[in-house]
Amino acid sequence: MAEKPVSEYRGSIHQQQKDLMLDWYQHLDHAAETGDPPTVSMMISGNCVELLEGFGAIPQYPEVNALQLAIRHQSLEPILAAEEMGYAGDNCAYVKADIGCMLKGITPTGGRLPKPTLVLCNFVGCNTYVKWFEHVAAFTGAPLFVLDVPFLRNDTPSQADIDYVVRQLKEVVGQMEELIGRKFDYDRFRQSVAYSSEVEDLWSQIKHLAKNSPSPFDAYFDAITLMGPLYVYRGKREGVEFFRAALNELQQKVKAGEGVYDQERFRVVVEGPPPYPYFRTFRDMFASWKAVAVASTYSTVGGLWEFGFRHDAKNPFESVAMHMLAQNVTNRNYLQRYDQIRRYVQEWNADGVIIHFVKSCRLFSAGQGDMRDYFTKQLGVPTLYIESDLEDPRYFAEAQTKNRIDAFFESLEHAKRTATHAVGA
Amino acid sequence: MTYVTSLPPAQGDYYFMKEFERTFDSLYEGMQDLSFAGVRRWKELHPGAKSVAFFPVYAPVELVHAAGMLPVLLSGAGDRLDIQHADSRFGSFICSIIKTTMEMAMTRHLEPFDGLLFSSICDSARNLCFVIKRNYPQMYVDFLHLPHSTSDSSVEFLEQEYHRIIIELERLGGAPIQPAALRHSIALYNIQRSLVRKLYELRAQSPHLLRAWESYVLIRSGNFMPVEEHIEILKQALDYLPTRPGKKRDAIRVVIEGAFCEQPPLELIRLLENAGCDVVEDDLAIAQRWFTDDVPLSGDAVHALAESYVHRSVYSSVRHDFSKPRWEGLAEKVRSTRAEAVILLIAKFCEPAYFDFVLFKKKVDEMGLPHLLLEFEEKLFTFDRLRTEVETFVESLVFD
Amino acid sequence: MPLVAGIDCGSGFTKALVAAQDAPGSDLRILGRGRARSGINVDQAAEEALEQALVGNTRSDLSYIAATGFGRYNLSFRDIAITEITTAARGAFFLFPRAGAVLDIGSQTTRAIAVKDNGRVNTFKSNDKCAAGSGMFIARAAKYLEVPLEQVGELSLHAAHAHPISSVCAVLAESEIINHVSSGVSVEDILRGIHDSLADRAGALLKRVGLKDELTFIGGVAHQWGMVRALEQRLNVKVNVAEDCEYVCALGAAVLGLRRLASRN
Amino acid sequence: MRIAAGVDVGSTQTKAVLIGANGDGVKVLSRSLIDTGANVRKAAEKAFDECCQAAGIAQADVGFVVGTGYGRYNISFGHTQMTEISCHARGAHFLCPGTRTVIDMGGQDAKAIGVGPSGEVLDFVMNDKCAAGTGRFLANAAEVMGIGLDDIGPLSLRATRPVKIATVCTVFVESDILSYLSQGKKPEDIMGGVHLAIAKRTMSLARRVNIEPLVTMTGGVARNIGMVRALETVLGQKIIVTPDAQFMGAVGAALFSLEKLGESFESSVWREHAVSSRD
Repeated sequence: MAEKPVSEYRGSIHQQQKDLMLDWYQHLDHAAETGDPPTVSMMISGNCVELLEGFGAIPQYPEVNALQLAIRHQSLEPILAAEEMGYAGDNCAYVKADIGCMLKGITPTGGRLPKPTLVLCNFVGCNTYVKWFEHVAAFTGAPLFVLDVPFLRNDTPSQADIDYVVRQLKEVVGQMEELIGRKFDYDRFRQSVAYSSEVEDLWSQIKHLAKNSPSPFDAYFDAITLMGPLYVYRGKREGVEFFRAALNELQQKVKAGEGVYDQERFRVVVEGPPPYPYFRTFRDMFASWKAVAVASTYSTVGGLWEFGFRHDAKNPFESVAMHMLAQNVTNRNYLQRYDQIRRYVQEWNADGVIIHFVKSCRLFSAGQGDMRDYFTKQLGVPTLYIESDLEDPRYFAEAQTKNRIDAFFESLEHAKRTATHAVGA
Repeated sequence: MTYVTSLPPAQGDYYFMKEFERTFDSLYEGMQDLSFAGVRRWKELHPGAKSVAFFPVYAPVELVHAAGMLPVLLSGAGDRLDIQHADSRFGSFICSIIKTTMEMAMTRHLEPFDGLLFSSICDSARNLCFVIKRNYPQMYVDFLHLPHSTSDSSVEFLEQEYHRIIIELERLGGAPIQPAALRHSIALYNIQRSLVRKLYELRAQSPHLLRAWESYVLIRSGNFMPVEEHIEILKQALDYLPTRPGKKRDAIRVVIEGAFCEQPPLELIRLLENAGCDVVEDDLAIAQRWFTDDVPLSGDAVHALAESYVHRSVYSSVRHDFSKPRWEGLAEKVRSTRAEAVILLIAKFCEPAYFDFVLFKKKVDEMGLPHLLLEFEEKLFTFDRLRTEVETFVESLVFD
Repeated sequence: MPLVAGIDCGSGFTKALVAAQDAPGSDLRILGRGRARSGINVDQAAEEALEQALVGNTRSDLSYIAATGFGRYNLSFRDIAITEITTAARGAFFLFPRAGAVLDIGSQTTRAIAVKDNGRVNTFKSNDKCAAGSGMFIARAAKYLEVPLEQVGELSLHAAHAHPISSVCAVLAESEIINHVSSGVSVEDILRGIHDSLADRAGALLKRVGLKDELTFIGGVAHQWGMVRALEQRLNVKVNVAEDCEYVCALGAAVLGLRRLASRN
Repeated sequence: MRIAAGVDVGSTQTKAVLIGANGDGVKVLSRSLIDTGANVRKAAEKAFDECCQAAGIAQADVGFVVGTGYGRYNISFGHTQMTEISCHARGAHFLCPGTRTVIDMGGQDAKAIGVGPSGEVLDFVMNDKCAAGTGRFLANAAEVMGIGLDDIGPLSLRATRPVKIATVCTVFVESDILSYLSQGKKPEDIMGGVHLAIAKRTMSLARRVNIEPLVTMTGGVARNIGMVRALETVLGQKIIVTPDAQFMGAVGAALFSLEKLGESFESSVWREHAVSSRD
């Protein structure tokens, strides 16, 4: 465990991202103070942040709070507080951390979080979210709207699915008009959808830059830092500016032939959320092998854009519905996730797949053994399966995790060396 | 599975009594049988007919029945199948019923079935659906999205969803589902559900006439035989039970809540009773009491089913009506059965139940009722731990 | 003057306590205690323990025998069987009536019990998940650290900087200890870390059942002063420890036995 | 003769092996085995020292030392480290040629390794957050039963009606065992049940890798004949166990050392690890 952390790419966009997020937290603090702007609690996955723009409202993301706490090593206290009131050891720790914070008045930044104007449960595939937001509403007394997004059980959503979601989106608009006492600004909504499609285009280009070797950024660890703005500012001009700058900076790196690591040794695809309480430790375990993630499923929870989908200002409601139904990893079925990873491995030219099982999230984790089976036995792709949690520090076993990761890359190393021997012979 | 139908209908006579007492055990064997001999027998009797199994909790069995198929509940393998393969597909912290169901598939125990139906109860069950779909492509495996909301658009959506399922069933069965047939099926299941409701009423009124494990067996066994047969059994039970000898005992009236999907071993239900609890309400057979009222036979049958689900289904931890909180539903149960305590019986790793526990507990505390949280797994062989907790709970209520 | 016996048929040891009530309504007076290895035959162990506890009296002098503990049903000559949770609450209440909560850390299970003001169990919670919270865990850690179990409590008192154990699984916790050791943490600091972590977990259980300002600590681990200190500091409550804490359940059984006896005649 | 060493610092025991290579091939010169205990660093040094003495070779004459196992980064004299996964595969390939699958049950890990024709790791799976199938699990079970660790295996073979064990959690299996004892079940039937439960649980996980013959068992638990038989029953095929099963990790490490001695090493993972492990 004595290895030096290998330093990875830190560009100016990382600082810009911090500023943007701080700015957002300040707005939330202001909202807590004055009730303005109105805020809406939402789930990251398949979020319809564009709709909020039509009211000049801003989103609150309990997940973001939870992960910020974990990354700052502050998650255990609220988790224990929630367990004291009866939440089970095996309940999602995101929920426990979030509820615990509400009870203890803890926030990641120390600033305050407002009581949401509306708790909008856009649960896409995550049944835990239905409970989570029901509890948030019960504890805060805020009004709850459950936007029932049919799970994607076939390749594409049916017209019935789309109509159903569109109808509900319009019901949400109606309810928000009552709650906020302001008319829905359709043009502003459409403008926001237009910004989103721009951002999505830039983001998609960034994702594709990882096809270069060396990859200019880590599509797991670095992608996560870029995800904040993606969810909070996607429908805004600031978002467009930020991602234009990001794309620019990363393109420069590609031109200069710079990568995350001076000599990129391994390219992997990562499935599953990271262990936020040990984010740095975990990253260093890959850094010590100069292993870069060229793609990750976790960076597509909020939306899956690298395969072409964009919001469409010509049909704003339909495209928002489409995004919620079919263009985020959590509402797509398990086999579609297999296929997404398969494409990453092949088109992004990866050496193997890392599956990180997190006990909190059964949406991600239930069945990952079968996923592993598909990749190792059916496709012959080297796959590593490790377990911990995304929020609860009590489930990260450093020695075991490092041991498995080292063993995995030792075997990849061996495979490469024998391969070169073969070539040499 | 024709247990009781072979009996003389003469009520109250000794022979009938003896026979009926025995049926509890034979029914139990029937529902425990992992070779699904009953299903195989049914298929032999109905050449070419298909059987569709459904994962808990609720499924529109009427559609399956109307398609001339036998709907069967997948309720895990309990303690009757050792896991020797499934851990390779489903990791830690996943509930047992998911793993035993996967194990059943991997050991060819699901062969009697031509189709599997899953629904939107939880993330683990949902993923299981698609894992099985990948591994058994020859089988019809479908996922039913049951709305988590009760708006009119939800009814409209579910109606469409049912039509989608109907098309799949018709493809599987090779014949269209006739509206008349569907109405007939709905009528049958209405009868079954009303009889089940009566049985629960009887037990709540006089628990000494019907032990919890007996009503459990009587009702859940209906998931493994044609509904027509089950209706006969229920009728005879309702005729016989009031005349059954048995005396009231000094016990605490409890409501059991939380075991709506994975099932506790029968031994555990017996244990509760032996420790001094009279179970006057439970959600162990919730799927057979799904609608608070009959599904209307007038108008469009598919619409009637969808509308009944959205507006007239009973609460459960996996069925949400945000205008009527589930904990209020629990409170109603407690009041209507004059229960003195609540036992929250939760399957290990059952996240929906874990979450509801928090708000159920809050409500029960407000009502000033004692409660006990018991965690179980379908696979249990020793019960000392649980027995100690249940007995302590009872002792804390009876000892002065 | 009726004699009653409480017999705690634990998995490791069988403990017997004989008590007398001098006058109706008066509190009971403890006459004697005895213990024996449980082994396979519960009756045999119970008789052995009872023999010592009778201090001169004979079995025939006993008017009531209440069995408790893991093997309570295997005791053939019992008048009643009561769970060790109920008897722990009663026994603790008899000794420290002001304590609203009882913490029992045995070799396998850790239990938090909230006690009503009449000695009845209000609610209770066991460490169904967190196995690292059990006495057996300390025993193993001690073994691994090559420290005699008797010294664990004392050593932990001399810790400079406690190194907490975070894992909830006993096995993961053990590998954490291994890591601490290999990174050169002192035995004292590790042991105190274990005690602190156990105290935190016990605290979580206690808060779930309701912890007030006073707590009675029973079970084998109650002998470890480091653990007692950890509880006092982490939960800042008054912690009572009876000098014969392993007899608390037997005592509670005797108390309840006496009540049953009174209600019988 | 080129002499290389491998030191395997496990959670419970530390093993060292010296191997020598000359014209007529590679052979194991000596072994040593000691309890790891609280001081990992010392344990490693002691094991290495004993091993050298056993072979009558001065430490200075040992060309290269590879450390493996949990304490591998604590081996002050080690030139480099490798995980025990790679080492067990390599060791089994050397001592049991033709090995395609390694099942290793050690102190706190149980693992299945798919081994390639040249002894390389093709795939591997380790026990999840659960000690089922590990030596520690069995040790605890033995402790509860009050039976010596070396006796439980043979005892389990005498089982006529093995009991059912639901939980394979290290701690909660104890209450299962106690229940059965109080029900008067025979010790051999209880132990039989425990072994069978672990075997099933372990294989259920191990099936994540392709289990192909020959299957070789390594690690301390390999000495437990009851466990070997139980695994064979569940697996439906023969399992190979060598007297050196326990030393397999150390042997593999020693073989890697020998490799380093041989080839002139440019950029490879091991060197970097060695360097970084010193600061």
